[in-house]
Amino acid sequence: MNTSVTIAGVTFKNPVMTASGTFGSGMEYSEFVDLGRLGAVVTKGVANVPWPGNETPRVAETWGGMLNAIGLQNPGIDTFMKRDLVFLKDYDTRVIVNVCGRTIEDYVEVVERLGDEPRVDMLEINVSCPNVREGAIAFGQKAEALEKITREIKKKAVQPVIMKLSPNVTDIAEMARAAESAGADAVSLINTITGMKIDIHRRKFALANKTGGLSGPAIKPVAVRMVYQAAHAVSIPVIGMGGIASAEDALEFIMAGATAVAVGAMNFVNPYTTVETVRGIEDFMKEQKIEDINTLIGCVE
Amino acid sequence: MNTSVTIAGVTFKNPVMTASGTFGSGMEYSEFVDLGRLGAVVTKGVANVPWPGNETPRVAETWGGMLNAIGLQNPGIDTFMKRDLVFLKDYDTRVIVNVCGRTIEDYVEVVERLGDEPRVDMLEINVSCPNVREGAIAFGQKAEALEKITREIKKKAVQPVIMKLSPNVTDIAEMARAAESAGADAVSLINTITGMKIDIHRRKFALANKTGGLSGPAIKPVAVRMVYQAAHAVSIPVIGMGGIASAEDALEFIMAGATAVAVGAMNFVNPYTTVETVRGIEDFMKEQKIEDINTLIGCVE
Amino acid sequence: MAKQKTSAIIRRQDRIAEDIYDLRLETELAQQAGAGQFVSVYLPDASRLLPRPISICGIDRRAGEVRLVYRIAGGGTALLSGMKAGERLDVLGVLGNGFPLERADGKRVLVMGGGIGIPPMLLSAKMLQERGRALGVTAVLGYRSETFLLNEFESVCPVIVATEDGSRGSRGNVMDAMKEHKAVADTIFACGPMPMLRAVKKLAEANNMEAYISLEERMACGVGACLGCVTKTVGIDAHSMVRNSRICTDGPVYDARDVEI
Amino acid sequence: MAKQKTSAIIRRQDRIAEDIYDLRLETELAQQAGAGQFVSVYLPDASRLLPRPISICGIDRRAGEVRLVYRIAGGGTALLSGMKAGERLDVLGVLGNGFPLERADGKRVLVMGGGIGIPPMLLSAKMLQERGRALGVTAVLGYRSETFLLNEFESVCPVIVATEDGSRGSRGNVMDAMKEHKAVADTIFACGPMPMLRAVKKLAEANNMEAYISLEERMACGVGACLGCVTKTVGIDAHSMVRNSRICTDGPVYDARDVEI
Ligand SMILES: Cc1cc2nc3c(=O)[nH]c(=O)nc-3n(C[C@H](O)[C@H](O)[C@H](O)COP(=O)(O)OP(=O)(O)OC[C@H]3O[C@@H](n4cnc5c(N)ncnc54)[C@H](O)[C@@H]3O)c2cc1C
Ligand SMILES: Cc1cc2nc3c(=O)[nH]c(=O)nc-3n(C[C@H](O)[C@H](O)[C@H](O)COP(=O)(O)OP(=O)(O)OC[C@H]3O[C@@H](n4cnc5c(N)ncnc54)[C@H](O)[C@@H]3O)c2cc1C
Ligand SMILES: Cc1cc2nc3c(=O)[nH]c(=O)nc-3n(C[C@H](O)[C@H](O)[C@H](O)COP(=O)(O)O)c2cc1C
Ligand SMILES: Cc1cc2nc3c(=O)[nH]c(=O)nc-3n(C[C@H](O)[C@H](O)[C@H](O)COP(=O)(O)O)c2cc1C
Ligand code: FES
Ligand code: FES
Repeated sequence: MNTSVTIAGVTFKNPVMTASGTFGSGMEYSEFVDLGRLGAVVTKGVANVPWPGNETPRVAETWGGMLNAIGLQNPGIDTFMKRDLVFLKDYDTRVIVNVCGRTIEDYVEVVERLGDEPRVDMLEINVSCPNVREGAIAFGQKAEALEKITREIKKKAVQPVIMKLSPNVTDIAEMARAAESAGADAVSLINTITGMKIDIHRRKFALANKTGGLSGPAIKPVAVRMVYQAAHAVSIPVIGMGGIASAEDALEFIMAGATAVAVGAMNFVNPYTTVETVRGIEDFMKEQKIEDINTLIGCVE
Repeated sequence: MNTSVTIAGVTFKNPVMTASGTFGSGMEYSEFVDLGRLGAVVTKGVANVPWPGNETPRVAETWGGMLNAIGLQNPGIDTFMKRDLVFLKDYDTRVIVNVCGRTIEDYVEVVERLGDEPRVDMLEINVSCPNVREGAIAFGQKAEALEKITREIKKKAVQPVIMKLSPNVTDIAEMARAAESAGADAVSLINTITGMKIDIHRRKFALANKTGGLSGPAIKPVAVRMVYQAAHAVSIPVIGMGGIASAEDALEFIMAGATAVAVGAMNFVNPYTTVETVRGIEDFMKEQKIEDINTLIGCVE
Repeated sequence: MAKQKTSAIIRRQDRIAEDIYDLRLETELAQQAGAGQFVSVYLPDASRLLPRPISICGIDRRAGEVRLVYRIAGGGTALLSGMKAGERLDVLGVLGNGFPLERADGKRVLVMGGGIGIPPMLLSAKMLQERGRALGVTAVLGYRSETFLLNEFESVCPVIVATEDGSRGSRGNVMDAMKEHKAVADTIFACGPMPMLRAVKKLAEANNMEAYISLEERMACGVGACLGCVTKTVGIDAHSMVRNSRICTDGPVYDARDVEI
Repeated sequence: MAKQKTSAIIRRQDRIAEDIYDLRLETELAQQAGAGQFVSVYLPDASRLLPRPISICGIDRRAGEVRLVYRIAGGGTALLSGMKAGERLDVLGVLGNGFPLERADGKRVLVMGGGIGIPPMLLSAKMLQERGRALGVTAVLGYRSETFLLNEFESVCPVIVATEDGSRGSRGNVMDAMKEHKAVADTIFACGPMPMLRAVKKLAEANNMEAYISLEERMACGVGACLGCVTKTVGIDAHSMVRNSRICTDGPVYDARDVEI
């Protein structure tokens, strides 16, 4: 039985990854799960310099989901390389580093710094965070801007590049095509959907940032649809995420066309979600006598 | 205590309406609720001729929500006027007729037919249904197309016109402004968000139409955000909807800037949701000693 | 009495076969319910919002009790099966038109049930017998292997049984059993999987019999408002003005001649 | 022992004041829990996914029991308050750093609790007394009006009480009561609403006392991964490399001098 998948020449032992920003660098959840069981650890977005992020409250619960407006707080690439990448050295799993920035130069700087880090298998470029005012999200909402940043990053990147797409667009297929045409090795989606919550008793926004990104099971149908559309629009691999809570959910994304999947907010609800998803996929394959997970990719009719 | 609100010169006894397509023409739910308690009944989309809609399955449950791909089945304007409008004559509530079509001409035909129907207080133009292939949704996803159809309809419409916006866009503020600049008297939002569900055991789409529109509590944070953005972008009134399950939810939309709100999918979960929302808003106002509901509109800080 | 959403109390719940549960609800809906009608059951799980349509398998008007027999088909029914006596369950009802029992007056009737289509036919058979105007009522029941409700049927009318594995009665489905027993009738009342209902429709048409079949479709509102649950009709439907009829309101029971299935 | 998500059993739950509940959980987490630490409670409601952080109010290691005392503050805690003995409850724990009891060795200690910040201070007071190295432990408790846990405090240490309406002890808040009783100390351990904690910080700074305060913030993961629950720090935080510290992991208890609140 083969559960391994390959993206841009990098082979993952299974298609289950962590969604950036929901798993730190794996350190915190390594108390709960064996990171070696995962296809990859995708780390929290890292910038060229430390970012303080937004004011609190930064998170709010919604029906079947949550809003977050962390604002990409991160310790900067120096600390990240010295601490987080070193921590990950001990684990038999792939490492995908999620990169954020305010300007194209910011992104490129991080990408270049990571160029000769053998522990980094791939880069995921976050151009879709709805929670920072400058740069970032704009790159993810206009096809031309997305093409431009993708091209600049691809010029300097040593590792394969995944462009992480925003769902806050009219036409996700167009965005996926833009990334592909500019040389992206893969696309991942969806990032969070911009949302808002109001505390009616205090007449105040639930988040200091007013808006936040919606994630969790509530958004899964939107994510599956977008993954399906993106997978049909491009020939590069698609990494799917958005509300995955179980192996069933993961398989839904795979059948929609995702080569790999990531577990995000549900880590907070059940810290064992990632490994349970890995195990559940294996069980499903055994039960259904599926030899190779690759035969499931995009198999929906 | 005043719970009445006014939109384009039409006064509603309270801000609670039904969301088009979830309440028929009120006939079915009149077994459960007193339609006279509602601010308005918004009827299921009606076209110039009967539409058969999509194949079944047309609905699927999702976490905290549902997908539908009814495909705007409707009996056509003739039957609608002879039967549904006549039924509504007996109730002391406002009537808003939701209009759908494939071409601008289709829409205009319906709008003209309704012109001398005194029972019709307003028109809501659905340019945002994700479940029909032709026309419809395209009008709702491009600002120029939205402007064009709005202008053509406004030329012929006797009653005030609400343009119903699609959430499947990059920039909802731009769409709201397009509607306003073309003469719309109000905008309503959100229609459903395009989604997909896959039955992994059968490897088939849960809906015959493959994609469907996501509605219910799951989408509420997205809807509140878009209502807030639209209300800040235009000076015409905004009617808010998306996942409203209670008076608390309704008040969230009102505080975000909605002058009125509509209850959709939750009618299916609790057929009494509309009247309970009316009652809940009254209770909230009493408790908080709020004299006029209009002071709550857009009051969030 | 009008349709309503009401809070029922679980009187008891028993597992009567593999994955098949027998649920007794204390509810005022017992006063209105008829054969072939259904209720829609809300689950105590805020992630599963839509109610589950379940046919009425029995009514005890005196005791104010409605009986539902269902199969675990997914997460919702699995959750339901874990509920215990004394717990509350919201139900929407009574829904649907029900079987037109009067169409059996003076006729030889076959009451056919396949799989989880069997439960509503028990109530139908009972009510036909109570009415006492049919020329004779015979039940034809098709199971995969393990039977359920069979004793109860046998106390109501003659029963022909089929099992797919042949472990009981005829081997095969209800149509096979019918043929084997040369069962004849003027009128058929049936509920079961789509292939069975198609066969019933064909048989009735070929033999100039009347057949009333109970259809299933995914539902949202259950009351005719959402247009989710339609079936194709042969002619233009009076409500929809297209060839679509709402199963939840105008069905689930149709004259087989009227629907395209 | 590592953090874990585990299924606890409710041993009992009692309402001990208006909207205040006392919950006893049978769980192996009892073996690790300490004063000032917390657990995060998952609700049996799929629409409310995030766990609710609740401080540990008591531990019975022999009985394998953790005690939580909480106030109904919204829908989640309201739901929790309806749960009964025997039911299962998923909890994540043990979380947070806890109070540095050793910082009280040889010191006069004030244990201060305001409102729903009182429960964790009961365990703190008990553990300080058990440790037996403080020069004296006094509790200062501020209630709105109705008291709770007061008898238990009184069996542990001397107690100064304040109520907002003056119905018991001093009228006002804990700071007012402290002044009125001229309570002195070298070290303060405190939990309560933000204005109280700010006052404690100011008092400690003005009087060169040590103060350890327990902070609250909205949480998602509870384990330091999501960066949802930060508080502003005075200096650069060693983990974040910015002036933000994760309350769930590096807190909830901070040396008041280290945080900007
Ligand atoms: C009129 C009518 C009468 C029925 N009577 C019975 C009965 O007496 N006994 C019985 O066991 N079953 C009956 N069913 C089928 C029953 O409704 C489904 O098995 C049940 O809804 C499955 O729910 P679930 O949560 O377990 O499955 P899931 O697959 O998790 O359900 C997901 C969604 O699909 C819907 N769904 C799934 N299967 C069906 C289905 N076959 N028909 C309609 N909706 C479905 C569910 O209601 C839910 O909205 C009837 C269906 C209809 C339409
Ligand atoms: C470290 C820590 C320890 C705590 N200890 C206690 C305790 O011992 N007793 C007690 O009664 N309360 C305690 N609280 C507060 C308690 O977590 C909230 O009252 C509770 O989460 C409210 O949940 P709800 O569903 O009733 O409210 P809702 O408002 O419906 O909750 C919505 C969301 O906001 C979060 N939330 C709401 N209020 C707070 C809050 N004050 N702090 C953090 N998150 C909040 C909820 O967890 C949930 O995610 C503590 C909070 C923290 C951070
Ligand atoms: C708290 C939080 C922080 C996140 N931070 C990042 C981030 O740094 N970079 C990024 O690309 N995506 C980030 N995301 C988005 C997730 O990686 C993921 O795309 C999204 O949450 C949808 O998946 P889910 O529904 O499984 O959470 C974050 C999400 C959450 C909930
Ligand atoms: C079954 C169904 C049918 C709908 N039909 C229409 C329609 O005919 N015209 C329209 O403008 N919107 C239609 N909608 C969209 C709703 O009016 C509403 O905008 C949307 O469902 C969001 O609100 P909710 O989450 O409260 O359902 C339909 C929604 C549902 C669920
Ligand atoms: S389920 Fe809504 S019309 Fe039948
Ligand atoms: S709650 Fe996630 S870091 Fe503290």
